[in-house]
Order: sequence, then C-alpha cells, then structure tokens
Amino acid sequence: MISKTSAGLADAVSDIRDGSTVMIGGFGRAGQPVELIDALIAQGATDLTVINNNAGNGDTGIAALIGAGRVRKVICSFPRQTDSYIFDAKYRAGEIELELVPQGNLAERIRAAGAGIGGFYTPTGVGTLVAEGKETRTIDGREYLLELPLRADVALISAFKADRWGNLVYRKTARNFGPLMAAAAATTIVQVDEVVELGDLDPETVVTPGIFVDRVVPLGERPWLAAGEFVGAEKVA
Amino acid sequence: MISKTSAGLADAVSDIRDGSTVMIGGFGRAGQPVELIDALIAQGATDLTVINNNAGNGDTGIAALIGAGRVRKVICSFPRQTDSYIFDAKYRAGEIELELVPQGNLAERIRAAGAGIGGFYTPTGVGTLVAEGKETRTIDGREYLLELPLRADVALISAFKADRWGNLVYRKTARNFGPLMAAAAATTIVQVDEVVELGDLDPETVVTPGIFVDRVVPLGERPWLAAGEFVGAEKVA
Amino acid sequence: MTGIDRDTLAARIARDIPEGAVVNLGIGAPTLIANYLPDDLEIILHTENGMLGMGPAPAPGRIDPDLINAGKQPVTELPGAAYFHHADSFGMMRGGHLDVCVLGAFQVSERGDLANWHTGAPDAIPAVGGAMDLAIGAKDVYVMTDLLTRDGTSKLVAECSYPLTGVGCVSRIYTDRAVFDVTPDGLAVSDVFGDTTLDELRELTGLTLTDQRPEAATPLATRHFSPENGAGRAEIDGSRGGNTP
Amino acid sequence: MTGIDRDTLAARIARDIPEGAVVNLGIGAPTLIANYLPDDLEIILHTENGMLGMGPAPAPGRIDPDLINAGKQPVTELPGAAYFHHADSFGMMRGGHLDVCVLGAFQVSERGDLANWHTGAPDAIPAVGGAMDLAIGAKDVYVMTDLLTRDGTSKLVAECSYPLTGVGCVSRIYTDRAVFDVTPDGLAVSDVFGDTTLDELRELTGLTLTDQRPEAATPLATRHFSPENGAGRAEIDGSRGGNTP
Repeated sequence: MISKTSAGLADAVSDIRDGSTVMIGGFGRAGQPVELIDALIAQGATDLTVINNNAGNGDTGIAALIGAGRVRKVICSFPRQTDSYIFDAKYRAGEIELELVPQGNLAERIRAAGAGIGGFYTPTGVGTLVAEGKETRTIDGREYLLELPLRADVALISAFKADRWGNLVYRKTARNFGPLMAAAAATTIVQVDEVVELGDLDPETVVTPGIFVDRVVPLGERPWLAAGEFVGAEKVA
Repeated sequence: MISKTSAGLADAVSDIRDGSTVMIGGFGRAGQPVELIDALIAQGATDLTVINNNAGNGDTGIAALIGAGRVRKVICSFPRQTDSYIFDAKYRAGEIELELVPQGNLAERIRAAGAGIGGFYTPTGVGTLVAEGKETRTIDGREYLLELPLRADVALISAFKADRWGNLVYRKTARNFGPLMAAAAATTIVQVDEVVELGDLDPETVVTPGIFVDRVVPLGERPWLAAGEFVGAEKVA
Repeated sequence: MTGIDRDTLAARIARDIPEGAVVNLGIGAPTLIANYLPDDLEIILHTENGMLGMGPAPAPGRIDPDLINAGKQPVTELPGAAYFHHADSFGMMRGGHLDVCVLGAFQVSERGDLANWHTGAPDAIPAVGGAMDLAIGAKDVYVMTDLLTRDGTSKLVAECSYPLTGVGCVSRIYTDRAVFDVTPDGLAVSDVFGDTTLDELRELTGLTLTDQRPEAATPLATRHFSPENGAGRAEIDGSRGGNTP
Repeated sequence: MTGIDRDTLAARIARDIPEGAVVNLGIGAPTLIANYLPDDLEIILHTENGMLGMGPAPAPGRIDPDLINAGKQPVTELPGAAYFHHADSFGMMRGGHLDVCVLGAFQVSERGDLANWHTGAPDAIPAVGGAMDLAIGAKDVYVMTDLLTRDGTSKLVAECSYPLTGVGCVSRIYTDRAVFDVTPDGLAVSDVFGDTTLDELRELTGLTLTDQRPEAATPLATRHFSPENGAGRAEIDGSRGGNTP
C-alpha cells in the first residue's frame, strides 16, 4: 500500500541537507507552509537557497528562517514588503544574496523545471535591467529573453487536502506556486489540513497529482474553517 | 450581462473564414467536437489548416471535414490509425499536406501560444527525423530542440459544462487538448452538454477560465449520461 | 481648478472600461477604480496571484487568509470566479488575454515606455513582483498617475531616466490633468480636466502633444472592444490575440 | 524450449515493477503487463492522454466514451485517479516524473537508441504520436519485444537502421529469449529464458554481450527504486529528478 503520510513535521524534513535549494510555496502568507518551515529551522539545515515569491513577512515562516541565519540566497520577485524587515536588514548588511526574477518568469522557470523544458523565450523583462546578461532573440517580430529552468532539491508547500497517494487540492489563492514547485523539486513535502481516504478526492478536481508529491503531513483544520467550510477570521494570517 | 452562449451551432461558426487555421480538440473521438465540425462543414469554409492530435476517425467529425475537401493541411502527431482511411487516401493522392509533431511537443507548442512564450527547448525528438531543420542547443549537458508556438484563428472544442462567463469543466480523458487550444486561438468556440447558472461551477474546479472562451453552444446531455452521471454505453463513440 | 482628484480620476477610468472586459488593477491607486465600476455591468477582475472574478474586500470577521489579492489584501470571490496557479495566471497575462491592465508609474515616455518598479536609488532593495509581466500583460495597458511628481517635474518624458518596467507597452495615460493616448507620433491628448489647456500641458511636459479631443478636428480613436458586441461576439481576426492594440 | 511466450514475458516484466511505481505501458504488447501486476501491490498507471490511476477495461455496457487510454481503448478509473490536460501529462513524462515506461521496438541499439515509430518505408504515412515523448519520458525506459524479427534478424543491433525514436534512452530490454541491460559498455545479459545460452545470444545479435546474470560473477545492477522505502521515503538527492538512470 502506498502511503506518503509522514510520521510528523520533524520526520518529514529530517533529511534536508546543508546547501540545499529549497522552494517554499506561498504568496505572502497565503499558502506559506509555516509549520514545515518551523520544522526546518528546528532541524538545523543551513546555507540554503530559498525560492519563493517574497523574502518573508514579519518574524515567522520564511522571515524566521532568514532571521536564524540559515539562508545564503533568496530567489524571488518581490523581497521588499512593508513587513520584510528581517530580510531587509540582512540584505543591507551584505549577509544574504538576492536574485530578482519577475514574478511571471519565476513561475514559468519553475514550471519549466517540472515539465522538462530546457529553456524558454519570454517577452517579460525585455529592455529592462533584468535582461542584462541574458540572451535576447526576435521571434515572429517580437523580442524575447531566454530564461532557464529553476529546480530545487526540496519543495515545502501547503495544500488543503491530500490522499495517501499524495493527490492534492488547494484552497483559493493559497494555490499560487504550490502546483509548480511540487513538480520542480526532487523531493516534495506538503503540509495539509487533512489526509482524506483514497477516492474521496474527485479525480476531476485534483490539482496536483500524487506523482509530484513525496511526503504529506496533516496538521488539522485551521481555526477559520469548520468541517472544511470557511467560518471567518479577523485578519490575514 | 455577459453571455457567451451562442444562438446555435450555425451561428457559432458563421464567421470562420477560408484559409483559417482551426484547432480542433479531442484525442481520437474523446472530446472531438463533432457537432461543431458538422456545422463548419455546412458553413462551407475551406482551405483550412487543422490542428488536432489525429487526422480523423471513420467518416465523421474531422474525417468528414477532410473528406469534404476543406482541409489543405493537417498538423498532428498521429494521422495513421485503423480508421483514418479518409485522410490516408487524401494523403496518398497528394491532396493534403501533413506536418507531423510529436504529441508532447504539439501540446507544448499550443500551450506556448496561449501563454505568450516565444519558443522553448524540448528534449523530445532530439536525434530523430523530426529534428531536421530545427535548431538544437545543449543546456546543462542535455541536448534540446527549439520549438515554436502553434496559434490558431479558431479553436473548436468540446467540454462538459459551462457557465455564461465561459468557464468550463471537462469529463475524464475528454479534457485532453481542450484547455490548451482554448487559450491558443483568437476565437474559441465550445460545445457543451449544458450551460449552468453562474456560480454553479465551483471556482476551485474550473479547468478553463472563461477568459479563454468566446462562444458556448449547449447541446443537451449525451445518451450515456443521466443527470450528469455515467450510466453506460455500448462502445467508444 | 487645475485638475481632478484621485477618486474622480478613478471614476473617469472606470467609465472607459466596457462590460465583459477582463481587467487587472495594479497595486496602489489603480485599485480605487474597482470602487467606481458600475454595479449593473459585469467586469471581471483578475488578480495575478491566481484568480478571476475577484470581489470587493470582505466584511469584518469574514477575512479569509487564503483569499487575497496581489497587494496581499483580503478580497472575496464572485459567482463565476475561477482559481488557477501562478504559471497559468501569468500565461493569461503574457499571452495577451487580459483586455485592460491599469498601472501606476514613476515615468512614462512618449513612446509608451514605462518605469514603475525602481527608482534606481543605490540603497533601494530592488523588488519587481509582477510589474514587468503586467506591463506587457494586456491588450491595453493604461497608466493612472499624477501628471507631476511632488517636486513638480513631469512624469511624462521624452525618455525615462528610471529603470524601465517595459518598452513601448503603455497605450493610454490617465493623469489628474489630462488623458493621453500613446500613438506612433507621440502623445495625443484625448481629454483635459479642469481649466487645463493644451499649451499648459506642453509646457509642463516639454513634449510635442497632438490634440485628439472630441471637440478637436481629429476624432477620438475608436474603441476596439465594443460593449454592445459582448465578448461572445468578438470578431475572429484577433480581438483576443496579441498584446499590442 | 527456446524462449518464453508474450504473456510469460509480460508477467516477468510485471514482477520487476515495485509497489508505488508510476508506470506508462505503451500501446501493443506492453499493455499485457497490466494483467500481471499483483493485486496486492499499488502500482499507478499513467496514460499520456491525461490520467493517472487508470484501471482495467470496463464491463460490457459500461464503456464510457470519455474515458479511454492512449490506444483509444475504453478503460476505467481507480480510487486515487487524477485527470489533467495534455501539456501537464507530457510535462510529467518529459520532466522525468514517471518511474517506468515500457515500449515496443523495431530495433534497439547497444547504446540504448530506440527505433519504434517508423520503418522508413517510402509509402508509409508517418505517425509518431507520443512515442518520442515516451522514449525520454521515464526514469527507466524498458523495451518489450521479440529478440528476432519474423524473418529472423536481430532487433538488437549495433546501430539502428530505422529512423530513431530516441537516442540513448532505453535502460533495459526484455525479450522472449533474455533480458538485457544497457550499460556504458554495451548490452549486459541479466537473465536468460528457456535453454537460451549466452553464446547463442551473441551469435543471434552479432553483439558483444557481457554476462550479468545473478549466478555470474557480476551482480545484478541494484535497483534505484526500492519498494520497501516507498515513494514517500525517497532520498532527497534525485530519485525523482532527471530522465537518466
């Protein structure tokens, strides 16, 4: 019997090595796998390259990982936010490297890695600073940049529900980078509210097929849900 | 109020012009929009380039369109099937042009057109006949071919249900090329079993968002379904 | 009165968005436009973090942390909404499927180059987000901005001095003083607000501006997206194809 | 007995597929393998027309025209199945996510080149389908074939004379006479069937073959996919990455 359910958070992240490239799902706080990140902090791996849309919010999750000094480099589209003070301080102190990638190119580069595409031509960024050092090419009268795939050793993502084969469904805009990162990492680790019985997820509505998922950690329902239905919260987590 | 529901099949295809490139959804007969194709045959447009995985089955649908002499060129991965005798005869008579594209490259080229990608490097076909005349490039130690987007003037596809904004869900393996073609054509025309009330499709499960859809034609439930549930059929349609 | 305030400008832009249009409103001032879209018209809002059919902010106590917009503010979903992942969302933009995108700007050149992500200040932490994708991500890219910076210099320029977001991507510029269309011959004024005059605009911007106001000789450029037709009757030759108008 | 029949070969291949593997069985003889996968092991079948978790043929009268495999035959769905579109399906293959793919062959070279789509005959209508994607579309690409053609020539060759499907893509060849692993030093025999001998295989193929049968000096190459571990415990350094073993 296939079961991708992990014994727990610590077990799920136990073999992440120093120097790994780690994709972390989420857009801001929505879909950010904070509990897996906390487990990674406790596990101790360091010298990490983190791929996420942002560079942490407040002092939890990715921000805490950066604050703990575990991150050598961030690859993201938008590090500077109102609450990115931990990254900001490290960056100004020259203690962290930044590779800035426009958001759509970031998503497409991750998608390319998962889909076995060796590189692609994108119109985004042509004629701008992000084009510096990149090959350009005119195709059918339009100018494009060559962008290469972004792979990772590990992806940490957050989904809504899983089954024991690792099939995933997400909730609303917390889906964001999850399905892309799941396919682009050698090992994909997912935190979910619940692992349901095999067959309980409608095959028409599975967003990430289990083939992309290695380990699943169920964490229980979040406080703003009741029996899977939204009941309301006071603020964006 | 937005309503993409067409007055009928004839109205939906009325402005397709001679010389158009027409993507037609389906893999074999699954998802092939036979009623829209029949309407196109009746409408009379000719000198068409058809993009589909195959080149028609039996004497209906794409095969009938080819048989009626309306197709100048087929772009597909697998023309030769046990029941592709109409295409076979035209091809051997030199009356139809064929561009053969491996199935994954075909899908990805259509996806690239819809997603604004100017070209991409694929490992599929390297070192084979389909690589002839194509640029090759070694990236990160692996050899790739450059493939370019495949666009169309019109896509004719088949889905299961739509709403009046053109959001679509599909049924099982009839999904195949539909979501890709919907995004890659200037005008996308969809036949569905049913147009449901706006809000009746779960936003989490919409496969093709309405942004990709121009016209929807409801045809009523197919005989092997009852109230949307499968009740059985005797053969593959 | 020398011009109009930001809300009036938002309302003015909203008036130009036809029913059936799919629209992305950039972070900042452009989000105000949502408040002025008429209730009786269906206009579909896209947020690049993976949603079409975005609704207004939720009621207090109804904030769903999984449901936010690109500015990371809580939003709601309307009937007809759809969710998708980031690659699909940016494919929608890059593939030219959005009708209108409205962005803020530091500078816009008379050829439609946009600078809105980076002042180039040496101590600034660069952060581009979706700006470059948005800049090329709609059939029409509109800019909403004050004509002048706080220190009185024109944001409309012959050449952008700030780092570019996109090249030749802007089709129309809505400012507090006037509306400008980007044409092959430079900027054309299609509307002026308050007691602003063409000569004043020419002086403030230092640019050659042509007059395309309805009362002037040249008529307003015809819209290529007609609300009466509805998206369902779009003409086949390209109303959904390509990024350039 | 000079070898084994096709069903016995299918059963032999089935035995080598571990629990948890995601497998694509090519059109033709490889589809027989599904009949021999043990009921008590979960092995997930992929069909490139957009499904994981494919089940066996339906009962009479239960044929769903919307539910077919890559050979366009009716199939069923198992609990845990998922549907997806063609770009996602071929991304799965091209991205190296499938564990095993089993294909038929016209010819396989000793370097693992595969020819299985086109005889090169001048009157043939070329049709490649998903063959080239499948050829590179799994961590292990197995070939299932008779060793000899009907006219008695070897399908294992120094160089393919038919047009190639993929270059250096095959990792193992299961024939009616023996099992061959593709190694940097050419083909290695890991199992023989019936009264077949190594010398006989060398004579039939005209190839230098090394002996890697368990009883020989060199042990069987260790599997990189261990059923005991399960996919959930895959090692981090690449068990799901890349196409090459």
